[in-house]
Amino acid sequence: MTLLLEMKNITKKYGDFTANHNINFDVRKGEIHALVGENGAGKTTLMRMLYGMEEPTSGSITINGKEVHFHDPSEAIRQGIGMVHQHFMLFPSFTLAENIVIGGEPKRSGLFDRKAAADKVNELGQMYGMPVDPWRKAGDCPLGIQQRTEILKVLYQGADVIILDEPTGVLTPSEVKELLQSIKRLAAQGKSFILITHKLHEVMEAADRITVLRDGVVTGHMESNTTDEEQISRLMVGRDLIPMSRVANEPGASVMHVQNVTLAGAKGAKPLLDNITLTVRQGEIVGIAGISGNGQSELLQVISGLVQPDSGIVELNGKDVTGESVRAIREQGMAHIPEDRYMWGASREATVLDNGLMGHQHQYKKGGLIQRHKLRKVVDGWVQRFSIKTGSLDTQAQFLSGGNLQKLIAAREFAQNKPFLIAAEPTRGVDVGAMETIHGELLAKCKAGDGILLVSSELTEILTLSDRILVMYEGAIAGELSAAEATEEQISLLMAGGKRKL
Amino acid sequence: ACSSGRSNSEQSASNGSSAEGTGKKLKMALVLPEEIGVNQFFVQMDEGFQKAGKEFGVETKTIQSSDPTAFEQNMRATVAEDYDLIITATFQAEDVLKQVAEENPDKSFAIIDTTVDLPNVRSVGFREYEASYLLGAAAGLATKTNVVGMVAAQDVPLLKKYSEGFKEGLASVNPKAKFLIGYVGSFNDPAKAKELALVQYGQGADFVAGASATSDLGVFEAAKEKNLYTSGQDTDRTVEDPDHVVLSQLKGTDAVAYETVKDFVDGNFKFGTTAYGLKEKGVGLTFVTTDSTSKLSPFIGEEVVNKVKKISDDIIAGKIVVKNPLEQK
Amino acid sequence: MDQLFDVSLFNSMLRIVTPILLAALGGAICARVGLFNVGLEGLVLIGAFSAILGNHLLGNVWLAIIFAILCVMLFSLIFAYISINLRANVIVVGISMNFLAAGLTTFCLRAIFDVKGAYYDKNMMGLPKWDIPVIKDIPVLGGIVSGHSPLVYLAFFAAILMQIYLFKTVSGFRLRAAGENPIAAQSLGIPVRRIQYGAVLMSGVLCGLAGAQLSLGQVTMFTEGMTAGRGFIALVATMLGQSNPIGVVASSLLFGFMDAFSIRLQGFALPAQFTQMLPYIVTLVAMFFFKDRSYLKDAQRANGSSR
Amino acid sequence: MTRLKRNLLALLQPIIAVIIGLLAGAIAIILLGDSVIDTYREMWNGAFGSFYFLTNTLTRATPIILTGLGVALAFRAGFFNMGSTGQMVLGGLAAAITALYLPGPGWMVLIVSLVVGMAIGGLWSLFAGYMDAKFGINLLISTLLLNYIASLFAGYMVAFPLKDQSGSAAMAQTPMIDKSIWLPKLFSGMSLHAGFILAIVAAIALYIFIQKSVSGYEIRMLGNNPFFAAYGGVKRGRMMVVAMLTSGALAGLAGAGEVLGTQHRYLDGALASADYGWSGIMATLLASSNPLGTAVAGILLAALQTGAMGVERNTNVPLEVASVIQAVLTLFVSARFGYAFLKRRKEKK
Ligand SMILES: Nc1ncnc2c1ncn2[C@@H]1O[C@H](COP(=O)(O)OP(=O)(O)OP(=O)(O)O)[C@@H](O)[C@H]1O
Ligand SMILES: Nc1ncnc2c1ncn2[C@@H]1O[C@H](COP(=O)(O)OP(=O)(O)OP(=O)(O)O)[C@@H](O)[C@H]1O
Ligand SMILES: [Mg+2]
Ligand SMILES: [Mg+2]
Repeated sequence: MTLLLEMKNITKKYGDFTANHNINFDVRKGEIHALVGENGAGKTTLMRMLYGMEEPTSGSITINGKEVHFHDPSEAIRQGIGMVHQHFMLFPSFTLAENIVIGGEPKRSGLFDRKAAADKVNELGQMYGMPVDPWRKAGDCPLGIQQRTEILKVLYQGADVIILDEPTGVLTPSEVKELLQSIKRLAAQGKSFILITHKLHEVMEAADRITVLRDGVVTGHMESNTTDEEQISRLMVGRDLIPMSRVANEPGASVMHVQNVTLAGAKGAKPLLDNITLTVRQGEIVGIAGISGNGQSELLQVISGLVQPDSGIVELNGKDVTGESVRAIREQGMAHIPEDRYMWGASREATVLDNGLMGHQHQYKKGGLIQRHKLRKVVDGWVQRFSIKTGSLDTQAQFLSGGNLQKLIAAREFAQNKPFLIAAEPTRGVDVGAMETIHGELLAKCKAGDGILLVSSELTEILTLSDRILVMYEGAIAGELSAAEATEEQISLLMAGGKRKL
Repeated sequence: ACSSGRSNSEQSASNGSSAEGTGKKLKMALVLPEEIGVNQFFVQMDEGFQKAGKEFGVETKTIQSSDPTAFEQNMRATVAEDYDLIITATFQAEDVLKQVAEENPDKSFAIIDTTVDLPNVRSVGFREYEASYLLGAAAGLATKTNVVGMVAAQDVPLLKKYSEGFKEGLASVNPKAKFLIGYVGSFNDPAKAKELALVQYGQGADFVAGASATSDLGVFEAAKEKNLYTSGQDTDRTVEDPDHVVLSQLKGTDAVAYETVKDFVDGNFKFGTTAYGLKEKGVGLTFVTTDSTSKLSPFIGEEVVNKVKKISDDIIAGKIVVKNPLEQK
Repeated sequence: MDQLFDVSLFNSMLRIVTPILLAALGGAICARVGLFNVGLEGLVLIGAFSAILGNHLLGNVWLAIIFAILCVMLFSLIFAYISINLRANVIVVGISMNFLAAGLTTFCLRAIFDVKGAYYDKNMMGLPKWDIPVIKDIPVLGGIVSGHSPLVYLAFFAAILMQIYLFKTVSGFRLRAAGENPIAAQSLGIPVRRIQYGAVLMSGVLCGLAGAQLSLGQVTMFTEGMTAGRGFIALVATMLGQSNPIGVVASSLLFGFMDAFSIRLQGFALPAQFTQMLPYIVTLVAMFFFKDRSYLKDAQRANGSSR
Repeated sequence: MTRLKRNLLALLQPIIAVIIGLLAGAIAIILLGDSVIDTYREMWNGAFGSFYFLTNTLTRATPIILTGLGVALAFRAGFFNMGSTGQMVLGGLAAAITALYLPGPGWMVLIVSLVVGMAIGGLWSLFAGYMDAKFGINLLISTLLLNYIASLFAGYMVAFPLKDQSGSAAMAQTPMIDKSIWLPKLFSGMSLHAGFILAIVAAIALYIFIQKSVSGYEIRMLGNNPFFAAYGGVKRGRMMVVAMLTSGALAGLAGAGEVLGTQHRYLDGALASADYGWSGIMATLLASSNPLGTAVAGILLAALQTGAMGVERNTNVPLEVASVIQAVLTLFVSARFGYAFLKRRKEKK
């Protein structure tokens, strides 16, 4: 295979912080090169330089033997480099077709030919097995579709080297499988991929070569057929990981009960929640699986009091809390790790400290004022325990890498120490080390006799942690399985709308 | 308030002549409560003030203010900066002048266009309503359609001096005539004033008087466009377009400012209140009380001018008493 | 009531609405690239002054209009540079621009024409009134539509053109993209800054025309502060029309109609202050029917949820 | 980069801005053919030249600070309240009416008048908030429109029902308020009144409220990300009431302060024509909605205005140019000549 692209001795500094230090990285034609590492290791930074969004402090980039200097992504795009960003770069009010063709719009008699754009998108979708509805608005689409749109956009741009920054974080197992297959097929056709992911099984399945980063330096380069997941994670984290062990304990009384909850959708559409009944008991983790957009978000919003159900009852600790305010419900005994850390879980402009205070604000209140010193100590404790990488407690949350922010949010909610916890996508985008910490905390909480409702699009996570598994499909519960008997295949089938089969 | 003729409570100012005696150059300030450009009236006053300053070798300074607070600060600052005479003008200045003059009893002040009854203030007021009365009468005699309009700046008491006198004069000669009045809502929106004049034209008016300061220009333009007749304020505006701006109501603020400076320099400066009306030639109407360089429009005609002259004489003689609209409750 | 509703009411409405509409379109295109232009009032004022100045210097209304456009474009470049390059708060810049324009025009009036308050030259020719050949003979319609200054027609034409530009052309599409998500647009290599500059300059052109219509179309003169709040009303029209050219036309027309109507209502015993309030109240009431997107949607955009 | 260096850079930014603003102003002055040094000296003297002029500046700063603080809180909560002018006008009018018609001892009437002014300003602001919360009416538009409505309504009130019948009766204004109800002057013979103390106290109180209190925290989070706030149990409706009410009350206090401390009556157009509302918004935005910063920025803006008056009085530079200089200065002070600007300069070399 021929060397297509080479990054040599790349260093990137932000002020006095070195995000990348002397990194060598290359891509061959037609290969899938995985880039792995802990949160904040510098993966995204490296790729942003390749894509012209940042300029390296020192070092060189060569493509096809020629040295290039990108000042702007359009130059990188012209050189055949495409990037699917970790945080999507879509225009919510535009249609999917518009989002895909932007930058290379088809024209007819001087005007934007939207029909042709839609046709091209359909064609592209067929070709790569990733169909989308070209006329839908991006903002109305589930994350999976948005992800697909991002990939189609890069393909539309005709990229030869495609950077995928954590592309599978929001996809369902079957979508992941499809995506990896598509990638492999495209690689066989001569496209090259740089794949950033925290899921090592994906790396093992798809990658040809692997580069591991830790704290801004390369800690390993290897071929995928000469290594295994343990070795990679050791290089990433710098130690061995302890395998999760789950001890089943006897569930106690109900801590949270949802009875016949219904939530109507838009006029004419199917209800968002269709007569849902479920119970979480003390010392039990109930997992909810499902393709995103099947009512999980709405269910959590109803339970946490953000949305009022049209009918049905929510009980917490034996008390009817339907129609109560979020604050009242939280005080009645609920903590909540939200599914989307940027939308629900944090304020980007606020400091780490202020982000840590949310939900606790009435606990650290004295005479109407916040007890900052006390709070500072507590949040500092979380930073230590979860090894959250942050400049200081006064750093704005937007400067934390996504994984570190996720750890902060999780720490905040564990610290609520409430008998019931909603954990929605608790480890999304989090590295293996941090995942170990969060999973450990979840199990410990369960062992201590609290009830947890776990919502995750990660089937392995659901399977390893849950006592019982509910699968949601189109706003209803499509089936319930016990952890002992459930298999990935069974769940996948229910998620796709298949009938329950025991 | 004092509004009928010269008040007899006049006292002699002592410091006016004494300052001259020392041979030091006198320093006078004209502090205006608004920006000069807003009103033709201020421009005129400033001209009289500057002219007198040049003629009598007085150091003059005209200070404009952007808003009432700024005005108060300017007044106080001129006191602090030790001017010999501080002149100000209009109703807007009353409150501040009362305070400042009371606090500084040994300073000399003058106010034009209203009355402040204090021992160290010379006040010169105008009886504009007498001139408005004449204007209304002229309009009433000249109108062919028996509909006469007026475009005023704002619906505020101040402008009643113009509108009420006008209405009264109009009714006195032509009781059948219909009087329309429109308010621009601003002193400097000629575009809106023009629309208002056009509406009055649409309602049959053949004469629309302008009483909206700078916005009057919009009324004049409407007159030109639709061939109707209009009038201006303060200075002789007929020169601008004698075919359409057929009359102008006059107010001698420049003369008053000039006289004030002159009196102070000559040592004739007296505190107390004075009001200028038709009799004192402080206010007037073109063609009737004062000649104009422009030619008389046939719309008005000699006959009307003569009739209005008669009315003017009657007012001066006291046969007709025009009510001060600000005093009628 | 036949005195209230007549041909001249609608005729006058079209005149009143034109400067507001032009400025509001300028505001809309700025809003489309994410710059909230509070400086419309100042830009229109500069336009009104430079139109008169241009006419005075060049002795030709058409050249005067071009002169006004150039002046306002230059002025709006300051807005662009300080808010785009120097990243100043765009609202502070807008407010400062308004103050700057007020001071500058008054000063130039004094320095160039040596007058205070107003410049008026009875020999100066304003914009011609165009009679539209066939339409002018149609009874009611002719009276309303015909006989306006060319800029009145241009304003409505500009709105249609802008609607087509924004929603049908590729470049308009990219302009909207740059405003909707500048970071994403940048990541695609769309020159966001250049587009923002273009939009600000375009709003300069439109405000220049608005000013010219005010000082050469509606009247033929310049007076200090003659915009009298029209720029702020344009801002309201921009927002009420949700930065959609057609929506902006509708909201400007509503305001213009109410303004023309309130002039006529003055004769009817209501104190002038209340009739003058009418356009503002009706605009407020109109907002019950043309709601902006809810705060939730806006916030959702701003926080750009990812995963 | 060391911390010290970063702090120096942060300090550098406003200094560069002021220097560029002064340079731009200098060009304007030179074009006029006047002396730059004299003009700026008069500007300085007019603003801070003596104790007298300093108090003048602080008097002018008082309503700017108060309206600025009002919008600061609303901005922090994410509500773009552009209605300070209208809230101020109605607050001033209400205070004047109370002061004129409420019987009782002067000090008590004074306090009640201030409170009523605040209440009316607050309610007017809350009305916009209510329409937003209940009917989804864009706050920015509604507050702008409500300004016009408030000013016209107040204009009507003083031109007709409340008109001053005493004196020459030519002004649209209420009668003079009794001396016993005036806000006391801080120094005799100077215009500075107790309203300034209220403004400073309000700035400090608001600072503590926003930065240190739980409600302030909730308001800040609501402004940053309403979803996050909702998730954390912050009630948007309640916070909106708090934010809009306080915001309008501060603007109302600004109006009441002007009426009871400076004009001693409600005078049509006096509050709106001075553009306190816009200056207040500007002060807030210059200070990124920090209450203490808003107070400083308010004094700065007032100094530019009183300085301009000094220039007008004592040089041949007319008021208009002084206001041009003022506008240019604020333009450049608002610019963020941060590190990026300096860096770009370097790169170009
Ligand atoms: N513009 C910036 N300014 C300052 N620090 C930055 C900037 N961009 C990134 N960083 C820091 O650089 C480090 C590397 O970030 P990067 O995004 O490359 O991590 P990553 O490997 O992508 O992590 P993750 O797995 O969480 O995506 C992080 O600690 C981050 O906080
Ligand atoms: N230009 C920038 N200025 C400031 N901060 C930046 C900049 N670019 C990136 N960052 C910050 O650096 C951090 C690391 O980047 P990034 O967002 O890629 O982390 P991450 O990849 O999301 O982490 P995770 O994999 O856990 O999701 C982010 O928090 C991001 O906000
Ligand atoms: Mg990353
Ligand atoms: Mg990541």
